[in-house]
Amino acid sequence: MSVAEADALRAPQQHEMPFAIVHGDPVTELPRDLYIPPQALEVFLEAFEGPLDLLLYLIKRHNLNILDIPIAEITRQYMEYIELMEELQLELAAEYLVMAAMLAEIKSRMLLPRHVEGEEEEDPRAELVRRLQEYEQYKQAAESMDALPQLGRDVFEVRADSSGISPLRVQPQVSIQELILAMRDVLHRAELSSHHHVQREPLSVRERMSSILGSLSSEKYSEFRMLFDVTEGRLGVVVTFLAILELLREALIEMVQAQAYGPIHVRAMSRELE
Amino acid sequence: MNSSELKNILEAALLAAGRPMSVDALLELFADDAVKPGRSEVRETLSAIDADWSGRGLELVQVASGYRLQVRSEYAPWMHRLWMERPARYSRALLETLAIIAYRQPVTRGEIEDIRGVGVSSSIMKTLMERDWIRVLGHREVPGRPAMFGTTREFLDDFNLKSLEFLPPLSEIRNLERIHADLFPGGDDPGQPSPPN
Amino acid sequence: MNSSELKNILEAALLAAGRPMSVDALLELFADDAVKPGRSEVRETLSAIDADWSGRGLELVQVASGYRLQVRSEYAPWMHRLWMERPARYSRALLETLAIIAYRQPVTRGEIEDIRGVGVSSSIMKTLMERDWIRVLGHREVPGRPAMFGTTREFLDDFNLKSLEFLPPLSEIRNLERIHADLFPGGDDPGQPSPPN
Repeated sequence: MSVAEADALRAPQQHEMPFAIVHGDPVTELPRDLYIPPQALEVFLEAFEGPLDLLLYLIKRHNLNILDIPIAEITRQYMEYIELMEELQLELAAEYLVMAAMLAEIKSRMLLPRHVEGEEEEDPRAELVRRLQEYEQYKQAAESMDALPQLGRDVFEVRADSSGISPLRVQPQVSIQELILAMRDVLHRAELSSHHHVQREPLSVRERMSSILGSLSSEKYSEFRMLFDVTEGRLGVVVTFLAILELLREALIEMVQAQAYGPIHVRAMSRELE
Repeated sequence: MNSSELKNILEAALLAAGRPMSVDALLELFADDAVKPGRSEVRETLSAIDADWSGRGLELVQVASGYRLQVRSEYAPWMHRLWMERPARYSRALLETLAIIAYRQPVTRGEIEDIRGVGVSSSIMKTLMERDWIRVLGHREVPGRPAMFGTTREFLDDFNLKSLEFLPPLSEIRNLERIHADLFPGGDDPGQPSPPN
Repeated sequence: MNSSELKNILEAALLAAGRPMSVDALLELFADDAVKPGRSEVRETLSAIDADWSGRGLELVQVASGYRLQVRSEYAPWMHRLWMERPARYSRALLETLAIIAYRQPVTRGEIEDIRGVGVSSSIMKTLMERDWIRVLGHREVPGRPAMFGTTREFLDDFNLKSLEFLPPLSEIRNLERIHADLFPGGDDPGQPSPPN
């Protein structure tokens, strides 16, 4: 678009409309000796964050009271803006057109006589005013938020060198309680899978204690693992183990281990035979 | 451990961690020590560190995740020269979207669009999510079950905030009682951001 | 720019850069300044920074690519806790395997599987070996000569046991409700057996 064309698009009453916003300042006059690329006008378009933003701009620009918007005037200016966009064949967000329709509707309702039924009627502008104010609130909040010190923009993280320091690799901690409870579960499951012989358990341990004691001599050590009969399956093995533990606890047998992790030997306590 | 040793350790930790450190996280450093510093001792030492850095290039601030030693904003012009890339400047659309989420959370995208009067682009939501500034808090139980968004701890950390209460207050709506009542049917004070639950 | 200002900027830059800074790189920070510090001024300021940090948690060192502020190695014992790699809890299968080994040693993997009624994964055995909690005691003289496992001294140390005898007897473990109540008075029940199917 040439300067002349751009000029021609400016209707006489549009002189207060900005063509661009440069560093926050509206530019209302196109520089006569400059070619304005269409992208620049798109920048201008993008300067508005939607119809509410545009309306707020128009209200501010004319120092209007947001609570008493001269709706006819604002509508006229808004429509001029929309038409300008369309003439420039810039794609307009649908919301701008929806707002245009809303303004037209408010304008027509404003023309209707008020106090029809004596009851106080709502100002046709009320919803628009509410939305404008709400939007303005967040628009300002966004500006204040942007003014907060931002990490990486205004304030900066520090990172003293620690390349010589290796991370501490921590293994999960396990308490003895957890270990015991795990064993309990093993035992529970062993019982459950053994034909529900749970209630007979103490008895069979007692029986096994007797049979182990009977097989042991106090004169001679027997090898610990020989007390187990793997063919009995896990329940039998556990029962034997429990029996041995119980015999140990009751000091009926004695266990020795000549060397760490060496074979364990068992014999009956001699006094038991006395 | 004497107090200057404790200060050295805490200061080194704040400088080396690369993230804000809570008092708990700082206490954790002494897990292997026979004599561990107490919570109040750590707090006092943090005050001493803060005082040490007054008038110098760093400052100790408290943000949502803990304490952070950071370069003061007055030195930003020189710090920017450390990196080739300039920090991103966020668009007004993004900042307004973020502001609405921060002050109105939990809020759906549709509600943000209602307030802004214009659609919110997916790329803005994506950027905010990628930045870890917003997250999905849940879904509104209305048709379509739209996602409700809220801000994150990272958002507070990155904006130098200890909590949402420290957001700049929303401007008062200069208006009639009627509009006020419409806006805040619950009688909420419009001057305060509503903290998330 | 006065000398304390210069020191503040250089110190902040050394801490924020995340890489060693040469004198040239530091001079580069002042490219936009009307009055730039000289090379010797920068060097003197680095000496001053070095002196400032003596007896504190960091030290200024010169490495191949320049100067950097780094945590003194004497503080490593506290610093390495800043980057703890905390793995997830051990699985129930691992704990049961360990318990069986503790109570039944020497025990082969096949025997453990018989008792648990399910296979024992190699990774569990590997983890227990790496943790130094179990070791191979020998081989059972049966076909295949399976390894027999037992617990180690580290196991006793880590579980605070003077010897294996201090493990509670199995007969007590099975009257569990009482033990359980003693162990977890708070009503927490991490050890609930999985319900039978």
